[in-house]
Amino acid sequence: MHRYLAGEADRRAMLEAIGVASVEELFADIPAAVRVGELPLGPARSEDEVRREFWAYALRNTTPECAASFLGAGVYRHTVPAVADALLQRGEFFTAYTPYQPEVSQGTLQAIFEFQTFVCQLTEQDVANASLYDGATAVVEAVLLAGRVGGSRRRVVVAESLHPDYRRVLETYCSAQGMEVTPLPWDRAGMADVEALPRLVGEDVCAVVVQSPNVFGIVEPLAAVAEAARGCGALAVQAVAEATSLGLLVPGGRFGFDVVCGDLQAFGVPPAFGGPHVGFFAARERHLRQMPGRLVGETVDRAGRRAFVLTLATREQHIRRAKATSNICTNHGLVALYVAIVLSLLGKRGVRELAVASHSVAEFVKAGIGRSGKLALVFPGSPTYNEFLLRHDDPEGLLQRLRGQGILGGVPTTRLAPHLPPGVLIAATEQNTTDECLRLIAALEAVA
Amino acid sequence: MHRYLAGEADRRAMLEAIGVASVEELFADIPAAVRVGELPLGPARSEDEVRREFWAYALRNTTPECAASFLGAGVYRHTVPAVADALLQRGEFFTAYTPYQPEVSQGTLQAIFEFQTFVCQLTEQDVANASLYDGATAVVEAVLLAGRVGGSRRRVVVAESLHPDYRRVLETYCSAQGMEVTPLPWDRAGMADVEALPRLVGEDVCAVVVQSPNVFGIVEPLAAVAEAARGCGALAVQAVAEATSLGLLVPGGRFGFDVVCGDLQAFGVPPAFGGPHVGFFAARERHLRQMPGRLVGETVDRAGRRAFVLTLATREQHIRRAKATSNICTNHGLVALYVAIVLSLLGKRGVRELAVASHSVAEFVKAGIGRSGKLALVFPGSPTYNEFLLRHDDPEGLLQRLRGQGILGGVPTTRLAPHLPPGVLIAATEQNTTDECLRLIAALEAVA
Amino acid sequence: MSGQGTRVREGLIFERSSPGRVGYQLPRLEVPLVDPAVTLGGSLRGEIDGLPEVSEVDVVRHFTRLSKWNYSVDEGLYPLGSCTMKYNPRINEELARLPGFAHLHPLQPADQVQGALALMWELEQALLAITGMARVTLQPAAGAQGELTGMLMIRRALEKRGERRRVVLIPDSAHGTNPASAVFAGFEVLEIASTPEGTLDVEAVRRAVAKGGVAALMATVPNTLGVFEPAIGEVAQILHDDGAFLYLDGANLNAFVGIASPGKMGADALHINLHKTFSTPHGGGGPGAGPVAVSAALEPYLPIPTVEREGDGFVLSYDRPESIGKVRGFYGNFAMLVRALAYIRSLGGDGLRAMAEGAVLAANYVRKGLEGDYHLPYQRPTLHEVVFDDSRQKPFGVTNVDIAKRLLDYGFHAPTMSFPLIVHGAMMIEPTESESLGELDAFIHAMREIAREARETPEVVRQAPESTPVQRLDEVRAARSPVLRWRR
Amino acid sequence: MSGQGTRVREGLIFERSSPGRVGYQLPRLEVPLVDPAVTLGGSLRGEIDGLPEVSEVDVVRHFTRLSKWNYSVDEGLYPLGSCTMKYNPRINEELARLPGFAHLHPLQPADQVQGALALMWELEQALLAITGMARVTLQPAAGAQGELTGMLMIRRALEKRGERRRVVLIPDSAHGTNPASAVFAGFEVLEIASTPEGTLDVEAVRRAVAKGGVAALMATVPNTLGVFEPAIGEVAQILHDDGAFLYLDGANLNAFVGIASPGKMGADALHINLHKTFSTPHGGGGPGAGPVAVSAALEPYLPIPTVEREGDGFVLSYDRPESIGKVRGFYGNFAMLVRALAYIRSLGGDGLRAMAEGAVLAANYVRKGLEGDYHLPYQRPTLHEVVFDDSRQKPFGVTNVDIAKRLLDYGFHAPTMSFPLIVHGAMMIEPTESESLGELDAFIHAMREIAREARETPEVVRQAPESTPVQRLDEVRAARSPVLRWRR
Ligand SMILES: Cc1ncc(COP(=O)(O)O)c(C=O)c1O
Ligand SMILES: Cc1ncc(COP(=O)(O)O)c(C=O)c1O
Repeated sequence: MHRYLAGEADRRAMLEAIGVASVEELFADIPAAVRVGELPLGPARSEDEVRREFWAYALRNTTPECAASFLGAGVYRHTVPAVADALLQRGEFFTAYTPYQPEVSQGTLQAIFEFQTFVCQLTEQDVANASLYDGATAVVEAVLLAGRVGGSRRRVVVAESLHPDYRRVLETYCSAQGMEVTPLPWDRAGMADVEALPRLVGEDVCAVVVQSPNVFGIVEPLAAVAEAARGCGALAVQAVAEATSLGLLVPGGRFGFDVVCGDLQAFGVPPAFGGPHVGFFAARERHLRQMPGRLVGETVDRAGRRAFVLTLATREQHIRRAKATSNICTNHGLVALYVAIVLSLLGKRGVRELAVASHSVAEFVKAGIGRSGKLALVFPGSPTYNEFLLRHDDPEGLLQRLRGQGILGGVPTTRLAPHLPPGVLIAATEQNTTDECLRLIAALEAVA
Repeated sequence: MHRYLAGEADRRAMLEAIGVASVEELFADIPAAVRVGELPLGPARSEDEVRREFWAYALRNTTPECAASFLGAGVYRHTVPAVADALLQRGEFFTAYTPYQPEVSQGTLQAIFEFQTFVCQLTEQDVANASLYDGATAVVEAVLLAGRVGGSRRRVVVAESLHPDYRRVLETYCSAQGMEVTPLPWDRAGMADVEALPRLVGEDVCAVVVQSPNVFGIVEPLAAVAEAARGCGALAVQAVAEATSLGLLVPGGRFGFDVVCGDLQAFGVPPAFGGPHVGFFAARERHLRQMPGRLVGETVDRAGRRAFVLTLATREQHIRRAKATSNICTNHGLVALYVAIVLSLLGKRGVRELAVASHSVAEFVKAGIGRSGKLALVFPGSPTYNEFLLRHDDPEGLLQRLRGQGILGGVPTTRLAPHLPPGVLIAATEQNTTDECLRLIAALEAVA
Repeated sequence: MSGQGTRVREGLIFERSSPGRVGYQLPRLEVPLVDPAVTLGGSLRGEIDGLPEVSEVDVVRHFTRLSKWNYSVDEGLYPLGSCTMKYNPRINEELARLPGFAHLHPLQPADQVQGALALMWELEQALLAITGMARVTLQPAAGAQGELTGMLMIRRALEKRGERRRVVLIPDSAHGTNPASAVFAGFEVLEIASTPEGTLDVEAVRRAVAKGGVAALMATVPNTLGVFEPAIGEVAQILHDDGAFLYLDGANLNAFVGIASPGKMGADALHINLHKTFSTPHGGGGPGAGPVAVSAALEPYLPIPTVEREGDGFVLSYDRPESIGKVRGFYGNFAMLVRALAYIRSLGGDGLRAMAEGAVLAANYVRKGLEGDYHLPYQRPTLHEVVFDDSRQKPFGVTNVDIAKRLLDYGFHAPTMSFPLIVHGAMMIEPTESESLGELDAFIHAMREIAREARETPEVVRQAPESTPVQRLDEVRAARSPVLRWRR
Repeated sequence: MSGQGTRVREGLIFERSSPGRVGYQLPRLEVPLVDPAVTLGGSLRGEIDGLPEVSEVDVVRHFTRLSKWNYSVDEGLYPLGSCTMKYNPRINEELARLPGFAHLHPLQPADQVQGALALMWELEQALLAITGMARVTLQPAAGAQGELTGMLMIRRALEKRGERRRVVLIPDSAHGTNPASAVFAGFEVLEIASTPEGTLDVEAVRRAVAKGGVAALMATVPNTLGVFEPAIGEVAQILHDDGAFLYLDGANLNAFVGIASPGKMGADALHINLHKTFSTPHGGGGPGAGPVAVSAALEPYLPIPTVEREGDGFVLSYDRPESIGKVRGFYGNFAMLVRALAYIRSLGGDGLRAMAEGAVLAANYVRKGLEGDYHLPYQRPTLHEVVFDDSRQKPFGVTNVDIAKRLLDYGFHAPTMSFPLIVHGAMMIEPTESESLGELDAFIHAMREIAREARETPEVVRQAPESTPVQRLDEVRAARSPVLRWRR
């Protein structure tokens, strides 16, 4: 007898109808050799007991709210409209699945269609899909697309200023595909070294990948990158890890980037210790048939009413199997819905205002740090959006001292990847009060 | 420009259509003498800012979870199924109003019909209404009903062991109605003194009111009370403040009580510093036309389908105005829905099991306290459900010492009303772990 | 989804029952299980007949399906006049559920509830700023209880003066709770006929007061026609000169927050429906909250306890010897107070005024849009709501009820019907400031279509609704042989 | 509610837009507002064309209305085979939203995230107990990524041995992600035809392995017919004897939790769809989570980081030199892991077994109820799902798609269509253990009614659905001239 299961009378009626004496008979096909005994997982727990256990886990975590937090590096704290989670919790949304039956899934389908539109608007691309897992796998899918489009081209030029997690995931996938990753170093400004680019690209390169703002928070010279990629016949791919930056920054789409992709977590998706967030993927129309993931298209029903439906499914694994454009099946649709709600609320003004506010707070901190003279940025003077890199030889030690003052001062680059310059990545958003910013600046000066 | 209001373009279009130049013109009828200037309420706040302010309030409260809590005295901590609040938060439920248009309100109407059924089942009464504000006002409504039924009878005999808040509210209402309250003392067992009852009742008494379990947690001799009331032609009214007790205790309905009423908070309704909870009111069929509040009845629609509708509205203020059976309009329907969900989940077994568990935990504490010899109950030996009264001359001091050990040991009677014997009302439920119980017992022994 | 499956009847929860199904689990009991036959003896009841046995998913589906038969503000315009069916912000729901509020026991020691008391204090201050009164009690559970509370205070004030005034004047346009509350406060009601303009008849008031024995007048501002009472100041004067009181029904406060103040109107007491003006959800019937603001004259009689400052903190004070006592358990519908204050903070001073302006603007827009098709019995300027009648549709055999039912087919809730009583065939429309142009236009369009249908195909309107989960109900049958509970 | 109003089209959010409406407010900015033209120069973009301007209530209504056009588990039986559309407990949603989980940044110092790591550790232990494997990675975002992760580990293991095996055997009944994942892991796929009984053809496997170059076989247990693979042990033996690996697709784990173990079947890797067996919601498409359990042979190749004990606490360990690296950012879909562990705790060991039993019981009950009306192409005992085909309806011109559409009219979701590919006109029905008798009976009744309709009034079935928010769509048009976004 369990609250998630049918009752005794139900079970008896079913057994009787089936004509077996016990459930065990239904498992007759399973040989003894693979059978197991009782699972050592304890008794069924009441909600009260489960709550007690999970509250204890939760209490052993310290959430950033308890401090002045300047953590970013791929996951950002921005305004979280209460409406978004409330709507997402409607059972019709979160307990449905992939809209295979469009007649009873127009809610999900229309919302995704709107999501695709939002992504196209933000990225200035022609088409966008119905979500991918996260930013890292979105970049992978872009490179795999480039590999398919590029035929025999098996090399990818990847900016070293790509988020290290994105880079690592890309390498995992590329190595299995026999694709080679050529690093594109950063220059003295912390930007992709476009001077070096001509030497690194070639006929065997299928894609050039940069992230903007990059892992240092610096805005990349997208036009030059696009040009170099085009020059050698490779696709240009922009990764975006801080999606609110799209409220202020010209997206790669404008410069002819083939793919703009990344993660939309910054639009109010809970950090949740790293997931689920939501990958997005936007591309030029010409790459449509090579797109990974689901696509929702507009059509009409028999009565001529506008309606939406999954389309171009011949790209997908359930139809194309070994020849599919991606192996993705379950995606991150509910988070895409969430982001569509947040973007609806923010709208035209809010998307920009959020970016301006976040940028302004970060510029305030950056200026404050610069003023002291004691502290220096690794790449002073380079344009950043809401994150920048403070130079420091012992970033972990520095941060440890800040913690004593209730400040989570940023992410040490040493934690991210060995190839990054030692220092602290400081992200600031509209969520950081002026008081927090001033405390950070003062604390850094005091302990630096 | 505000997120809760229409936009500028909307406003302009409306003004134009109306044919006025400014909104101000629409207020032309309001004389200068009653006009006000700017409201000193500060600027519009973002959700982030409102959250900050309210989190600060919330953090200045200490919730019982932070301690081993044995507080009861009208508000009880029982299991809170996650499903109930999740369903209640469906916009269709909480953003609708009174189901005046039954064709688009069957959800609310059917749920209330189910609620009425649950209340009748718990109380063994014939009819129940769609909720009242709380337990205290439910008792008031019962007495007012008795007053109407009783014609010239203007006296009410009320057990002194009624919850003091219920008593106070009753007195407020009675005094306006010119009704007199005669106290029915408790006997040495802490029960309504049924020996004294014959002396207190009479031809002028319209109701005899007892609470069971009473404010001391003691089960009242309902049969004797009913008999005494019947004897003098008065109505018998049972109040119930700890509604989960109905899972174990014979309700007044069985003994012919005219009204069983009270509060259903105990079925998982959040304490919320005292409200909203939910008053219930169940009575004999013969009092139907005198019932206060809304009633939902079954009927059919034009197509012959079963459907539900507000009925017998001629009792109510919007029809009967000065002659209505009550002035209630907005009631506590959403909390009634919540309780209906909880009762559905608990069902036949759960309602009993919850009561048995709660009773068992309380008996364990009571026995533990009794064993020491150092501590004594005010009414030892009397049957209690899940609450009992520890004798102590300085209950507030005693409790203060327990708090140092992370224990909220109960409610001091001194806080409730001066006429109660000094001591600590200790309530225990299935939410109290054995460890908490043992700590309470040990701490009491140590400091008593 | 609106497929047949969910339109098909969902039975009662009791009808889903099957032996042995459960929807709960309790924490494992470590203490010895008591035999209640021993501990409780003859008071022990047996199994409760008829309670259902269902699983958790049964319950989720049952109530999810039920919910789909409701119309709600979350789906569209809900023009139920006098009820102010505005948008209920989700942030308020989030905040009311913070454990620091939701789990708080009302009898915890004062030092553990300082946040709650501070919040109540802040709400009182905000309501004082809005109403211009002297003090506020947050205790009443709803508007009607607020009325009673106010009238009890008035009664007590008169008693203090040793006066035995028994009459309360109430205009015939008043809400039903007004006379009911007056009676439950121990008064007699004298109805005052409205002027032909639909407003308070000052001369009638003067005459009634002159007769003596008048305790108070209960007025609604703006009144239930959505019309401001231009003579409210004069009426207050008449009452006060006589030693009587002015009770204001604040149900329509949404029309003038930040624009005018009850204090300046001379009110002695007024209730505020937090579930109207201040956006706490209507919950399919409630709960709401009905704080009462009073003038200095009534302050001594406020219900106990009040929240008072003490040192750095706050206390619940019972030190009010003239108090009327308590009108409900504990301190009020606290979780509703949380929502209301959150709303006040979200809008701020200017936003609250913009809210009132928006409400008045929307109502006037609807008036303008409909006055070509529907008859407006009273012509004075409209504030937050407008009352039409069905006199132009009656000739075609179409009543206000038919129009209301047909609106349901158009995807809207109906206006308030047959209230105020001074309008025959009334349709009272209150769109609120939440509605933007598109929604208002759709509503106006629907109403005009119905007016056209009433002329051209009246039977369509009379047969409505046709697209709702159920059609018109047999209400007579429900009342004649009442079935008020399920039985096996 | 299902009235015309909400059935009527709700436009796109972009079409609700009106200049000057806003649905948000940001905290007041106290720092100086930066002029981005100065700070960002040429990288600054202008206003973004087409973004909507709507109020908060616009957004609430828009998405509330949209939601009503969906069917969901919360409304009824959702027999989508292979997807295990079980009930999603609400307690899991509550717990996943605790601030201590939801607000946690993945790059906080280790001592601040001990609760999260402990939870991940506990989940790994539970999955090990259930699967009988050696270690688990929680990183993959879904089943398909789990497959890829497993196959990458196999690839790495072979590389370590210096072997260049390129072939992965996959039965023709497999899910499409299997071949796709094998290819993205760098392998070639060799399809193995199923036996006439619908099971793995052992001899075909033996022959293929004998030809050499086989890296692994990907099998699904029970297979996509809902049938146990009786020879799975033998197949594992053949593979292992050759030095090849057995990958198990664990999408159907719900059929045998607590009854049999992949470890004992000889699996080297298997993914577990937490959104199937362990109740995390399907979210209209995701997110889910696809942890992979591996045998000791593959343990060195697990993705980094893993959660390891260190002293009293836990650390994220990157010390795994042979690791395949990372397959996604950070550590997995953590919020889904919270839900899955809550579910495991709620059921406990015996409850999990009862869950599997219940799933198998329900599927067999449906099989029994429908086999008189629908053709069962494969006769072996059914575990958690049953696959019928439309061969008995085809003669009446009614296909599986028609039947599916008609089911929508009866208020149910459709089964999985046209999968597995070895069944023509397949209808794959997986009721799950969440369903109780009444719901199953209603479904069986609907299916039988449709069978009757197919015989008697086939055009009704072919025209279905008729009661859904939209009727059948022009899918050809959608694909031929794709419109994938709104434009003004
Ligand atoms: C004008 C008026 N007065 C009083 C009330 C009573 O308020 P409540 O329903 O909150 O008790 C209402 C509510 O419907 C009303 O519209
Ligand atoms: C048998 C089988 N294998 C693999 C998968 C892929 O899992 P996911 O959708 O989680 O990526 C599915 C899911 O649909 C499946 O049914």
